[in-house]
Amino acid sequence: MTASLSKDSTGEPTEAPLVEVKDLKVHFPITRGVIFDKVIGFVKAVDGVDLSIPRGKTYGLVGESGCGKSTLGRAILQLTPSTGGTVTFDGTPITSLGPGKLREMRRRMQMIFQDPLSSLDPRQNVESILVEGLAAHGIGANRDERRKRVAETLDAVGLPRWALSRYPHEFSGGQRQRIGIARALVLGPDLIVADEPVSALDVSIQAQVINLLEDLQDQLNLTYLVIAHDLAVVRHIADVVGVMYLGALVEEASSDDLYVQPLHPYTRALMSAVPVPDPDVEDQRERILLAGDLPSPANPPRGCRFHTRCPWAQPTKCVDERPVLRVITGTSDTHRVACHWAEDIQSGVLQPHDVRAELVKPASDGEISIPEVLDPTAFDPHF
Amino acid sequence: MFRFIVRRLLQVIPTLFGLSLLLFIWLHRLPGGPETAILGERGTPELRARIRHDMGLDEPIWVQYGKFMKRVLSGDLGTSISTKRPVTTEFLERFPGTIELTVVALIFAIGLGIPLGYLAARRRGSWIDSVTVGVGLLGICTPVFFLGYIYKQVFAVNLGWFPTTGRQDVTIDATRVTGFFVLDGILTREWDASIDAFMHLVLPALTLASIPLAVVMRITRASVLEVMQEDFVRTAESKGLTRKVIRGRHIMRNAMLPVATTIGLLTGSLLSGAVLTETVFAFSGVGSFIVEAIDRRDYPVLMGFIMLFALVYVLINLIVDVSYTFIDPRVRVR
Amino acid sequence: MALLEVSDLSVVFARKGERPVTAVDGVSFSVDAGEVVGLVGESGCGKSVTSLAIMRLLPPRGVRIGGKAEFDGMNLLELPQSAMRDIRGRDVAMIFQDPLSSLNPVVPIGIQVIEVLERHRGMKGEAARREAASLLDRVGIPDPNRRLKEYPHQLSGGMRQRALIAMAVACAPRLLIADEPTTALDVTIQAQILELLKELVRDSGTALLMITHDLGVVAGLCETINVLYAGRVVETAPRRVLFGEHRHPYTVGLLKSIPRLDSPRGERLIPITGSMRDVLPWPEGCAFTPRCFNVVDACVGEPPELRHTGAHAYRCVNPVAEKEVAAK
Amino acid sequence: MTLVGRKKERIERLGELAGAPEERGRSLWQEALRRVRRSPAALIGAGILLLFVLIALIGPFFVPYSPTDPIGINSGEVASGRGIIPGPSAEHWLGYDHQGRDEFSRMVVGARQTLWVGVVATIFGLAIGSLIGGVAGASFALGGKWGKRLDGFLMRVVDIFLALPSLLLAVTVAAILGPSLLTVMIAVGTISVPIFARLLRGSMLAQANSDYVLASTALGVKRNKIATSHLMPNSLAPVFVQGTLTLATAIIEAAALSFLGLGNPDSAAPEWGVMLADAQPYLDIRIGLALYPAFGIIVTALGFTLLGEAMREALDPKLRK
Amino acid sequence: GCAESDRADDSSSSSSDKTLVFGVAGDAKALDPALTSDGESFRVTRQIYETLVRPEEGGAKIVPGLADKFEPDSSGLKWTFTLKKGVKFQDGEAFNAAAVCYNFDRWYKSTGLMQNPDVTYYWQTIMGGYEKNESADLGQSLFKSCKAEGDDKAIIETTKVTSKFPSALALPSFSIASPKALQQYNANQVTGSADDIKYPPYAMEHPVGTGPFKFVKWDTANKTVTLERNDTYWGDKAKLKTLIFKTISDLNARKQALRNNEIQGYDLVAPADVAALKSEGFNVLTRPAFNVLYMAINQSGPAKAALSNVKVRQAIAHAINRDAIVKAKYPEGSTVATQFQPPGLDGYNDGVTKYEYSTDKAKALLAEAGVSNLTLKFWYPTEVTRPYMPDPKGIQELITADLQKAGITVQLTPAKWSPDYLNGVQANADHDIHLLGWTGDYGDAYNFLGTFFDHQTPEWGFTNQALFDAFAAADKEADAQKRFGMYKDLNKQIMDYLPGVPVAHGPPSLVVAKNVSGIKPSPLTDERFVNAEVK
Ligand SMILES: Nc1ncnc2c1ncn2[C@@H]1O[C@H](COP(=O)(O)OP(=O)(O)OP(=O)(O)O)[C@@H](O)[C@H]1O
Ligand SMILES: Nc1ncnc2c1ncn2[C@@H]1O[C@H](COP(=O)(O)OP(=O)(O)OP(=O)(O)O)[C@@H](O)[C@H]1O
Ligand SMILES: [Mg+2]
Ligand SMILES: [Mg+2]
Repeated sequence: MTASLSKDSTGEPTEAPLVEVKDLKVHFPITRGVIFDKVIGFVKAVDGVDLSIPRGKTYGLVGESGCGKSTLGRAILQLTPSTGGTVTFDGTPITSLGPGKLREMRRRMQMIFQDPLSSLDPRQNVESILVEGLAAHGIGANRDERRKRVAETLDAVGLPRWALSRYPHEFSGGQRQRIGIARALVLGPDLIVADEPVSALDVSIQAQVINLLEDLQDQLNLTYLVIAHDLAVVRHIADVVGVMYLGALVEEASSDDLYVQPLHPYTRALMSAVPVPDPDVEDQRERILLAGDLPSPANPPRGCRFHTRCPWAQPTKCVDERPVLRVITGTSDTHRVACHWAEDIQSGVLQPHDVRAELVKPASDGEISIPEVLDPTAFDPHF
Repeated sequence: MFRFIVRRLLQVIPTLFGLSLLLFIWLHRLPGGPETAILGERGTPELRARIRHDMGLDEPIWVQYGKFMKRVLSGDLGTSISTKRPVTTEFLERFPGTIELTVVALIFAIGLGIPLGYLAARRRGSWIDSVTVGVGLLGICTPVFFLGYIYKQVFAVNLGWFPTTGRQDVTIDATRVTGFFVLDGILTREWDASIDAFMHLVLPALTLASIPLAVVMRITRASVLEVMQEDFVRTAESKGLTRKVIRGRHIMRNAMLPVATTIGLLTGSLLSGAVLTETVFAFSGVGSFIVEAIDRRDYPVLMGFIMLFALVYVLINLIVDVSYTFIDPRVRVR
Repeated sequence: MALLEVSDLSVVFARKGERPVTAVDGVSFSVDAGEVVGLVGESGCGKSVTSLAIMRLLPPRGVRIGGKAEFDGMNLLELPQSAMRDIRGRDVAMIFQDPLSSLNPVVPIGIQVIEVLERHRGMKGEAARREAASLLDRVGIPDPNRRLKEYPHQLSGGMRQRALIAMAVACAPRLLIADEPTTALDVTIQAQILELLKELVRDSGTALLMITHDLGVVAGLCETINVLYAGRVVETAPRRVLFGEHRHPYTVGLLKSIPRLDSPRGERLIPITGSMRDVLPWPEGCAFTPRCFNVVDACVGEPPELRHTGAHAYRCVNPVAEKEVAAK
Repeated sequence: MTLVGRKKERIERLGELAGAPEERGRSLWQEALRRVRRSPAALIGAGILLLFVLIALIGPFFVPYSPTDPIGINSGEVASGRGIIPGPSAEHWLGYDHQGRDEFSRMVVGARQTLWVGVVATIFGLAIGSLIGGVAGASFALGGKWGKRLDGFLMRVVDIFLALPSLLLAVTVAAILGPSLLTVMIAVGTISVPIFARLLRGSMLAQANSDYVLASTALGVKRNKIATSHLMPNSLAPVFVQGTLTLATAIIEAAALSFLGLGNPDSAAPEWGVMLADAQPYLDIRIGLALYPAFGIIVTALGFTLLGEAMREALDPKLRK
Repeated sequence: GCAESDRADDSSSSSSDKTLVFGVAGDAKALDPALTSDGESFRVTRQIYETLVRPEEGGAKIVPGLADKFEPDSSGLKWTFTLKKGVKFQDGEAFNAAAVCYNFDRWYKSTGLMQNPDVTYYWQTIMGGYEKNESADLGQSLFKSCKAEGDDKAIIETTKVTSKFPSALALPSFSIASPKALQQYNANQVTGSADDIKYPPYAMEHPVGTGPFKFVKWDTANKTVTLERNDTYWGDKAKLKTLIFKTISDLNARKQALRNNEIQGYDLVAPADVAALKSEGFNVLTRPAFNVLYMAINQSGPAKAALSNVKVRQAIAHAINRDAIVKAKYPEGSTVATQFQPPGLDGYNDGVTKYEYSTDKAKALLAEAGVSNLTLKFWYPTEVTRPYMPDPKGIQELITADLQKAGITVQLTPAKWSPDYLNGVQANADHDIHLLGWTGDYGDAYNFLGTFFDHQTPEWGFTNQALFDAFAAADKEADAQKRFGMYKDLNKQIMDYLPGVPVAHGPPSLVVAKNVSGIKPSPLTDERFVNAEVK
């Protein structure tokens, strides 16, 4: 890798975390009204998240679909305006930045998307895709300089030069994702938020992309926030893993700690649900099957949000008091969990019980609004 | 749902208001006024000036508009300059004819368009498909006067199956109840009147239906093709259901959704398409009346009718939207 | 005689003016009564086409199907459409990948279940409704009576897949084909669904053909596993053999390219290079050659035969040595 | 040769087999064009249009008679007022028209103006409609609260136009501008403005939530730039398809306007729609006077429609793989 | 389509049960002839009402109507109308001098909206004013008083002598209505405001006159007016039982309706269709051409400098091949117009200057006038046919071609007949040449010539005081024969001055089915259905 792209590759990561998130909230208003819209409620997609991502490290975020991972990722980049809380990026509180300043800041924080095809403009060729960001930030004095930079980036992500004149639809899934990564990299960012970077990819290709992300991090001292619903992927790639449930973190620990000693009942269930390609493991493992589905974030359960599905739920506390992330005795001090009964579950004092599945109304997916059909011949030649 | 309807209706108000202002200014800016139309070749400049003055047409436009709005808001749409009858009376008298015509045309368009569109989709690429495309195009590209002429020549003059003009045989002394002749005949049990009125509708409705028929056919075809690819049709097949159930419950019910919106849209265009059809068939409806009103610069009629047209158009689309929520349970109106 | 005996099945998509695509190319496998068989491979390898060919659900035009698919001695591929309609849903049922798009959005769940009962079990009215409710109950949908009246979009993803399963098992079919039934679902829900399928198979003796790209899913479920690549079976084995002593480099790739939850962190993944695009047409050799780490000259030229060693068979001229597998 | 070396060599060869990368990439449009070229319907459509354009371009130089000279009346052969309009003959292949002019020459020369009116009217409608729809769509998608309001306002205005009977719309536009060829084009174009506007807006809104727009925002690209270089280009496909289809109807609408006296003032200049309208009183005497131009219009419309439909299919994202 | 024919066949042999459906191009506006001025209303009211004097059947000459005799005194101001005896209104009221005077007083004493030119147009144009004028634009009324002398003598006094009186009394607007009905149905209560005029019930639903047919119903929803035989009619009773006027505005639609036997006749036959209809066996009834088409030359338009030169106007006249136009675009029996009034109407002058077709002469005259590069703004109406102008566009195209041959550039302006065209050529000056014409209202040349030329108008754009004075003199001449002589002079004078080019007199036609007889075409469109028979 060339110097122009790498930053600080020799320096040790400094102490202060690159990203600090404090009590971040993203609430989407639900509106209704006859003439003027009134807000009648909120989808609390992210509801009070604290986390920090150290420089040069990878923070992994897992959770079920709809728990607010993507929203959190976008809010950290301020692509979705936050309702409350702060995000500090390298000492700058970006939640209170004006649009112009924020735009400048974007050079240093980039994003990789889940679906490589839909995140690439089908009418732009790769060169144009890569140059767009450079142009927006006035990087590179002239065409040649930009080309050089683009070419270097292509090398870095392992794409051939001829790719430049090609269009996204001409590439395979893995290559497309490489284009997406190149687009993020070309600006030379410090932070990359990768929202499900591999889940849309073929099994065989996932490994290529994961390896690439790891290699790039090593070379460029990048900081990652990797979002995935696949615990195995997150555990593989991340230094620190945060488990999210209904808009909030329920557990946060280093990758190994989490695997060895999951403390939150949800983490345990999640872990036991991940299939392992090994008949012996599969035959022996004990499963914690969760009942029902993720409740709607528009109407989250009171108290502990997980209590409706928790096999260890207790009649007290769980129902009316929302647990906060805390360190419990006997574990590492980077291991935090939001459960009232974590100690008792850990020690085996509490045993799981059956849970009746509750009816969950899914968030609006599948709903559509009235389509607009316009037909050329819907007007008449009156004659 | 109720809120939705109220909201949509309230939204219509500014639209209608804007429309009325626009129309008013627009119409009054057109060269020539009702005075010329009233007097015809016999107009002298003096007479014209007198009529203009008497009618207040020489006042500033906003004063005229103010008067107009005042009257409209008090529930009076004014009197037709040319027929000297209240616009509302004219409307009530002529609209039923247009509605009958439009409804029958829609029935033709839907009744023929959907099966043909389905067939074309099912036999995509076959001669049936090509024929439907051709017929649709023919319907779209042939001017109304020509199509009407040919229908009349073939089905009336040559074959003698249908009458060519009017809404009802002049010698039938039918009782008028609602103004919908077919309905009136049924209500009063004057069956011959009802049947005769229907026979009078066939040719104009066929003519008027030519464009919607083509549109419905095409949309149905496209939509059926799309639905046939859907996973749930495969699921239905995998359940071993009979063809009939798959066609009706799974394919058509879904394929009808875009067709439904189109129909709403088409109703608007049918209303304006009725204009020429009514003239060609000497069919007494609002369409032909509007044409005359344009010629005569009959401002009250034009204002009133077009506003009512627009309102009807909006209402129909509202109805389509509301009915959408019944056809498609996924639709959430907001 | 196995319940389902697929032999030399081939499917060619040949549209006018386009190059013919051979999606399935001489696939053979069998499913015994009550057995759970897996069909594994990455996207585009022909899994779905295979299952659709067996069900006769491929479009009637532009498709050439060859070989045999004998169900209970009848060759499904030659059955008249009407007979096939009788078999579908009654003797052989199917579950699809995306539960939302696989359900008719404008028809209540209840009717979609009841229509199967009406068609194949001649049930009507209240009886059919009650049976439908009990079916929903059986697949673990809470408050089934209310759910009958609801539409697919009102159910969560997991519930939708359960409803689909309810429809599939409504007539206690002898064979259930599940085409990636959990791919669109979250892991926790996937676990629920897999558990449900296991239970159903166990309780009713239905045979299950499980199609997936996730070797993890088949590891705990299937007795026999077929690995498909570019339309051909490249390896077949009972599951312990397959996971323990697989010989085909592609199977190695599938296993090693995915992070395992239990593998130590930071262990480097071994990706399969290239993508499904880099496929050699089978007649010119092993289709996997362009992506294979274990290529020899013999890979190109002659297509490799399926080599049988007992229940284990693989299609490779240069298989991975058993010890090599262990080392990897 | 080492195993690795051999492998490399083989893979290179296999790469050739699997289709080596060509020199230049194909954009979606090129890709679509390729698909269009393969569709027989499109070929027929394109063939028809080519013929049509050819006739329009060079036909006027080869016609046997002046299309505006009332030769038949001067020679006394034609007396349309007395029901005498001679039909096809050796000298006049399609006979005379009601003004004693050579119908064949009029058909050939008429192609040009017919095409011209249709094209200009459609372009006008498309341009204005796209402008309104584009502004509305972009402000809704990217403009925040005020953007939504602007969009709402523009769409209300468009609604008004959509609710107006289009005849009235065209007539009033034409009456205000006064009769001229340009007026016809503008009036006909105006009818399709609301349709294009809604189409583009709808298409843009559909794009607005796509990831690549978000990606551009994340890159720090300015909103105007996103609108013009991403939202617009990606939303235009259906608008263009619509355009080809509108062309067909535009020709007919134009004829209708001429019929109402709002058309080309030089009424003797041949144009198919006008010819069709002029034939109306003579349907009994010589129906050919209506049939020839009607046939011309329908075949042309067929050409545009076939091509448009083929384009629509070619650009359909669902078929893009 | 067969419904009607069945019915017609079913009817018994007695012709008195027959129905005739006659297709007309437009709806009547109202059925009180005093309040209307349009031909379609008149067509209906002519069957219901009668006037004191009337045109002879099939002609324009004035003959007795409800008055057996009408004579002026020596001053020419006082007219005695001797009324027919034994006439009854359709409501049973007696027709007498009091009724006549009631009608005249009703018109004369109009107030309010009744004085609106839109309402009592003909009274206003013929009589000039009312008892109490409410507008300063109105003048003194020609009508002074009406006195009943006994039952059968009505004495009408006028304020001056004019060519219009009494021939204009033949206009349907001067129809005598039943006073009782007028009162009963509030005939004078025209309400609303000038821009919102509402007619009283009398005018819409209760017309009562003395004519051979009485009103039954006006079905606006089906666009028909139904009349029935008046069995108390004083003269020969109508042969038809029922007479229905059905509005069919589209020309082809009327034709097809006739072919389909939905109607048994219609008016405004397109000249082009005449031959075809005849060959199909229909009876085409051609009216004498009581009209003129002219191409007006405006002397205050854009090209006024050139056009005020009479040589240029002559050049234009020579440039146009009127023969070819008449042959190609007009029906059989049409003639080229040499002056602005039809032949056969007293005052016609065979000796006017004629301008034969000669492009060379035209060019020479233009050169003589020193005019080169003459560009003329030519207005023509679209989407209309008039009895005197069967195909305006076609005629325009021929004229244009002719003018171009003479080296004149033509700049065309098409416009919709109403109101754009009429407004453009009659109220504005932005036109050089245009096509227009006239169908006579009643049988006096003044109705043609005077209408065009007795004062300055924007249509012609010239001021010729001598000519205007000559008209005033002719109008005042009480002696008809003397007046006719003056008209002859006027025609000559006009054609020398050449304010425009008269083009054609085209006989309009109506058509009836083979089995219909007894209708006599009238130059004034005063066809009477009283003798009409369906066999
Ligand atoms: N713009 C929005 N307006 C309203 N609700 C939203 C919006 N975006 C997301 N949501 C809701 O917020 C919740 C969290 O969404 P988010 O996309 O962050 O979940 P996720 O964890 O990324 O899920 P997935 O794994 O499916 O991507 C969901 O219920 C979603 O419906
Ligand atoms: N209708 C079709 N027409 C042409 N080719 C098709 C058609 N359906 C499938 N194919 C091709 O057949 C091959 C196998 O497709 P198939 O759907 O069976 O893959 P799969 O293994 O099920 O993949 P996935 O995991 O993505 O579902 C693919 O290359 C595909 O492009
Ligand atoms: Mg997400
Ligand atoms: Mg598949």
